[in-house]
Amino acid sequence: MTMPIEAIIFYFFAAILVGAALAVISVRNSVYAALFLVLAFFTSAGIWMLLEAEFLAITLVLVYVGAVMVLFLFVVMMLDIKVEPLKAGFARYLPVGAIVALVMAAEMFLVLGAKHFGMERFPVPQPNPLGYSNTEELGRVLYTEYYYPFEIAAVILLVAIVAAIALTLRKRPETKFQDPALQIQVRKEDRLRIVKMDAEKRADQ
Amino acid sequence: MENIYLTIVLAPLFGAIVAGLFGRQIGRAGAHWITILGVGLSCVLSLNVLWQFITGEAEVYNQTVYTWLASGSFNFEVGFMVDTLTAVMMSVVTFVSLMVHIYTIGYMHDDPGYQRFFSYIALFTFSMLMLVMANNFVQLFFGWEAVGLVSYLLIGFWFKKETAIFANMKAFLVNRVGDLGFLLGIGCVLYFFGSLDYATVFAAAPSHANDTMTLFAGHEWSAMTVICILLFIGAMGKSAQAPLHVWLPDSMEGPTPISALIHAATMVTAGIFMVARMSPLFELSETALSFVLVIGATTALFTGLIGIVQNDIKRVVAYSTLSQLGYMTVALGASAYSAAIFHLMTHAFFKALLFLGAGSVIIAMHHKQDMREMGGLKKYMPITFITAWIGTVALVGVPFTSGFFSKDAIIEAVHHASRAGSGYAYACVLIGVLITALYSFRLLYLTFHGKERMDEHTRSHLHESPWVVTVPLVLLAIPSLFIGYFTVEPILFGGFFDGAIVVNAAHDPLLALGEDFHGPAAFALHGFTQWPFFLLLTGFGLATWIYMFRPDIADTIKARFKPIWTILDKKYGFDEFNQAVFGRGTVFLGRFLSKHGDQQIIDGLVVNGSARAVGWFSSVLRHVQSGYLYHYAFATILGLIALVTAFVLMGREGL
Amino acid sequence: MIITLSHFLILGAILFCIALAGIFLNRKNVIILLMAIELMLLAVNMNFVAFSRYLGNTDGQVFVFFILTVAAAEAAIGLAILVTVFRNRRTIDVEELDALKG
Amino acid sequence: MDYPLLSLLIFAPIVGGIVVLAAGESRPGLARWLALLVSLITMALCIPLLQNFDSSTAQMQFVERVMWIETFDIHYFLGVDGIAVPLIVLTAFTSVLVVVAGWEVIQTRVSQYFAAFLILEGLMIGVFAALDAILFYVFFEAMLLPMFLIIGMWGGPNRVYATLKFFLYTFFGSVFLLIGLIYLYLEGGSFSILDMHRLPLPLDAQIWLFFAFLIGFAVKVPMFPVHTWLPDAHVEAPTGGSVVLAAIMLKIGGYGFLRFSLPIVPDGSQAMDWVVILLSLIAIVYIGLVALAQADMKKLIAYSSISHMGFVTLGAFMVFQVLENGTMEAAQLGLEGAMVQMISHGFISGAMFLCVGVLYDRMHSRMIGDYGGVANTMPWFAAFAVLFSMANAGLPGTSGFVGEFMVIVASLQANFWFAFTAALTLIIGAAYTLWMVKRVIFGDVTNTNVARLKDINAREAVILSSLAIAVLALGVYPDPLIDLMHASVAHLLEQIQLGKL
Repeated sequence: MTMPIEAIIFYFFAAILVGAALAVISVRNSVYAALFLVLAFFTSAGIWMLLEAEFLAITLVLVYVGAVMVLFLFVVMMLDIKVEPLKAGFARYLPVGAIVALVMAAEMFLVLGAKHFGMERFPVPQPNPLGYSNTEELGRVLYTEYYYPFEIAAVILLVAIVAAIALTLRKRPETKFQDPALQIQVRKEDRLRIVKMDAEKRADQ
Repeated sequence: MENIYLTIVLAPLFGAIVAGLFGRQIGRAGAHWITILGVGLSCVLSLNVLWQFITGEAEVYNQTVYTWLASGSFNFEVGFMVDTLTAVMMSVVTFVSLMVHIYTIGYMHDDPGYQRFFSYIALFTFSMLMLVMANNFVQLFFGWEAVGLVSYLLIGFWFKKETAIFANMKAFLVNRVGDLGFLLGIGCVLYFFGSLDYATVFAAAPSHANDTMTLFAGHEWSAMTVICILLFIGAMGKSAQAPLHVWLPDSMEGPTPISALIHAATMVTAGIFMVARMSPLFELSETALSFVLVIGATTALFTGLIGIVQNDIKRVVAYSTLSQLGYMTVALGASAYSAAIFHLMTHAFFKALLFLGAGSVIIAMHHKQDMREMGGLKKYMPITFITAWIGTVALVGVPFTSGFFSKDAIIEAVHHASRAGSGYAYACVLIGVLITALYSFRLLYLTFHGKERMDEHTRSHLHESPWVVTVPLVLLAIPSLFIGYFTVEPILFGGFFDGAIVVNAAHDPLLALGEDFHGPAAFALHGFTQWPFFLLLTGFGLATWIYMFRPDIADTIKARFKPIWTILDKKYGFDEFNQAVFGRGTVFLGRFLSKHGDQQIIDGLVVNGSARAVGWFSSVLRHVQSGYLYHYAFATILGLIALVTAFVLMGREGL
Repeated sequence: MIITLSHFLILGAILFCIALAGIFLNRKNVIILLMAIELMLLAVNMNFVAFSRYLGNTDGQVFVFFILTVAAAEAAIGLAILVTVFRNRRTIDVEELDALKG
Repeated sequence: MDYPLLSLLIFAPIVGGIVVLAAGESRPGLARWLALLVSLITMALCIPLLQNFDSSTAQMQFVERVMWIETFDIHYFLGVDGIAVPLIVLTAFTSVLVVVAGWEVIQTRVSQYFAAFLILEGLMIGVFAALDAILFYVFFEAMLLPMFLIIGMWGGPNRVYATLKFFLYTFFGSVFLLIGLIYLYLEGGSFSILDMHRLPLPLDAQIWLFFAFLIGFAVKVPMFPVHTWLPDAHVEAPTGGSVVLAAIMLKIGGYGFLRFSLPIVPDGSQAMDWVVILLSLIAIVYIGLVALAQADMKKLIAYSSISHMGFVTLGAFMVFQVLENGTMEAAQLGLEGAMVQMISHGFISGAMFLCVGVLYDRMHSRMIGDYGGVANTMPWFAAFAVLFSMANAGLPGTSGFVGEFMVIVASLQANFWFAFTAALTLIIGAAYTLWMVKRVIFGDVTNTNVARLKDINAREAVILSSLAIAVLALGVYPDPLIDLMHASVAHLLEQIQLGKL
């Protein structure tokens, strides 16, 4: 039984992916978890390559690994979190989690198995011809048919940026700053008091 | 003619409105003048109409004034039907009413509600005229209820008196019980005849004689019987027949003119008039007539008995009225409608006379009504004394007085009648004669004869009443004595009411009676040899012996027959029963339903209960909102699993 | 042995279930929770891409594109909230975050 | 007609109300006069309505139809027939009285108070004039808001409970109505009520729709057992609110039965008429007994309203049995009786609540026990009160008798015992009304508060006497009113008889 190269690549990446995912949810240290997630993204990118979605694969790596995961790491490291208590109860919840996950998985297998999504229904498509550009194809659809959602996605990102900043911004009470508006509103009366008083006489006179 | 009839009806109404709304502006004299003029005009015109009928100049009048309500083929109109029966009633009503108006000037002289009172009695005259002159059932019902309203207002005229405002409510409600039957009767008439016009209904009546209706599943009832009994229930309320008689004695709480007006002459006779008017219908149902007969006889005897033990002078007269109404009803039940109307007329005169006489006594006694505190009044108020005697003589039916003719005719008619219950009725009316004599003379002796039992202060102020009081007494005394003699022949045997009253010749007792009739004088002389006269004498003798010569014996009798006396004094317990069962019972039922039905079950259980259920459910449900993220996640996932499971299980075929 | 659509879908399913288990197991650490959510999204994306390939339709990939966008936004805001929460409460223990309690 | 009379009738008070609102709180006098002016203008608009109304036809008249929401084929569709016109006139008439009645009593938020009433008036006229089901529904619901505010802002101490109850009850009912209307739209493709009248429907669908309508309108009428919101709302509402509630809002339920239930689902109504008849008879007797037990005058009158509205529902739904056992004319008599009862009850209940208002303004108590012997100090008031009480007890010669009489004699053609049970109101109605009169009006002066009472002033005299005239006129000569609705009722009866199966 020979194994086509695609199958080898698939199983290779899939194995790493599943392993990395398992590691994400089970390692103690959040930093490790984030790094395993990065690994998971990388391997998925590999699988997506296999599915001839080159642009998305690259994007996944660039956007997720490059931006999102770095953000994760950044936050994890910035927050001074004690590792030990965070993993407490892991063993206690393991049976429940495992059972739920297994039930879910079993059902999904039933649905997604070869019976419905196997060769007969979905034969392996022909590889794309030489010179075919996934990016170009995606760009064509994105900027024509999906132009409007695309704009909205941009707005969502903008909102997310603003929101993230707004959420994390804080005024530090110890910071001192000037308010020019208040400064120029000052009137004379606020600062100066003229006191009328009788001329003093010398006590000895 | 229409204008004359309209004037007859509207003149009192005009007076009532002016006196009622502008009483303050026109003053006391203005109020009595405007109403007396209105009623006087009606009276003159009515008498004129009656005269025209007697001379045969007038035709039966039946015209519509305007259409009250037209719906499809149903036409309810306001109109007048004037025939001999109506003419008699109109004359009686307006004449008595006029007397009462004049008398009121004296009786109510010091009352602050003077104008209001005149407005009420004028309005009453209007209502009564509407009732008797109606040419259809709706208008009849209008008049029927309108007199009920005015009687309500009049009984409660002294609205500060707790007893008065209780009595007027009682009167109205008891009447309403009768009206319930009456209205249903009208509904049945409409159902079977498709019209409420007298002429149409009476013309069609014979063809509906065999109609039936189903009241309870499986029981067919003769429609005519049902209609007549229902209508008669109305009459029972208005004419105070047992067991709906309870309101009448209590209604003595009103001023005396009211007692006279309502109880003697007019309102209570409305029921009698109505049955006479409906004679074409009643003649078709033997059952209904028997019912009428028995009710009437029962009322005649048993209310008379109560009259013997009463001490309030007006109440005695009131129970006497009840008893006489029973006589009229008996006459109706015996198919002697003319006799009933005849008695109605004569009774109107002498009973009004008695009431007004009693009123005169009450004025003299400073509005005290207890006969035990009277006595020996004859020398202080001779006119009142004489007229009272005249009234009494007429009431007990001494031959040649008008009361004799009408009452004897009834007794004889019952004797000749052959329908179910007539034996019982005959016995009742005969004993009734004795009873009547007993309580009537008792009243006279206690009031006018014997020892003067009033206190010194009252005695010193005793004097005859002013002329406005005595003139009506005299004017009423004359017809009380003589009218019967002159009218008995045409009314009972001369066919005066032909066309107005329909009697099936097969069982017309007056027809049989008429064969033996040879003029009023002979009739009266014959009366001296009859049972009723002997009974009357017995009653007179008994009363004279007990109350004139041996006043102490009355107490002995009272003590000896304590149980009977108690029953009579309690009026057979009707009041207590009604009060307990219908009065308090209904209110209790209302409270119970309000508390348990509305407040507890509907509001408490259903409305607020559902609100509480929602509240309870949310209070349980809020625990689901633990605030822990993973609980929500868990719920989501469980939902997802459920969804996928459903998908797997149910969607298998599709996939 | 040919790699069929089913393979990819099952891989996605496994990924999803692992993320699911992760949500259950990590009740103390919001960050890991967020990461598990990212994993879930990845599983979904995997499905989209696979379908896109096997149906020969780029729309699936466009969708993934948008999901990535939204996920990035979500991660950014999620982390921002996390930072704020940590600043106020000095913890990221999920079991102590029950302000939503009804 | 070359001007949109119905729209004017609807929007004159609404716009007027907004103008009054704009007068602001600082100028209460201006707000009062403006409100009176607006209500008088609206009433004046009824004159051309009555003049140009052709009572010989059952056709909808003064029709206006403009597309409103195109997606769902919803029109701004107005038109009136003989059933709606009397109710519109009643609304305009009552509103004038309400404005006058609130003249001195309301001292806080004056302009808002009057504005609420004017807007309410416009919306209620809209309900009667709407021929598009959704338009009807919009008016039907919008009407609740001003009423909600009136009770909630100027009401008694327990007003929050009362408003909530009032609102939830009515909303509960109208949801079912809306479902029914949407179903009809999906079946027939049109929201026009007239199209719904023509839409053939199978029996089971009709029965479902019948219950949807029943729940919707029964709450409004209100019928037993969904009536308990009414006494609470009445007790807490200011006098004007009670008047409008009793005089007009309850009629909308009855109107709904005549406009929706009977013509749209005639066969369903026929199959289920016993439900309504039974509930009506229970309402007449049971509620009458409950009224007897009330110690609060407003509650008593509220219960009396429910009992009287029982005649409306009885008159409307016994037609099937009447047609079966009696004649067509009797069925018509019953239906017209129901209509007359609505109009008459509008006058009488309004008058009764105004009477209670007169007393309340002076003594700030609604409890019967706090009064006694009012006739001594307020003779004119007592005269009016007794008149209206008698009308409430259904005395012939007053309007209260006409409708009851028609319904009772017509119901006798259906079944003797219907008539008997309904006629029990002669006794029960008289009992609770007169008992209240006895305890409040008659008797000796019971306490110093009563002794200090002042008789009605000119303003109150005008209100009460105009109602008295209306009550008496309708009682003495009801024919013009019947004439007005005759053709429309006959048409309705035809629809009922024809059925849809």
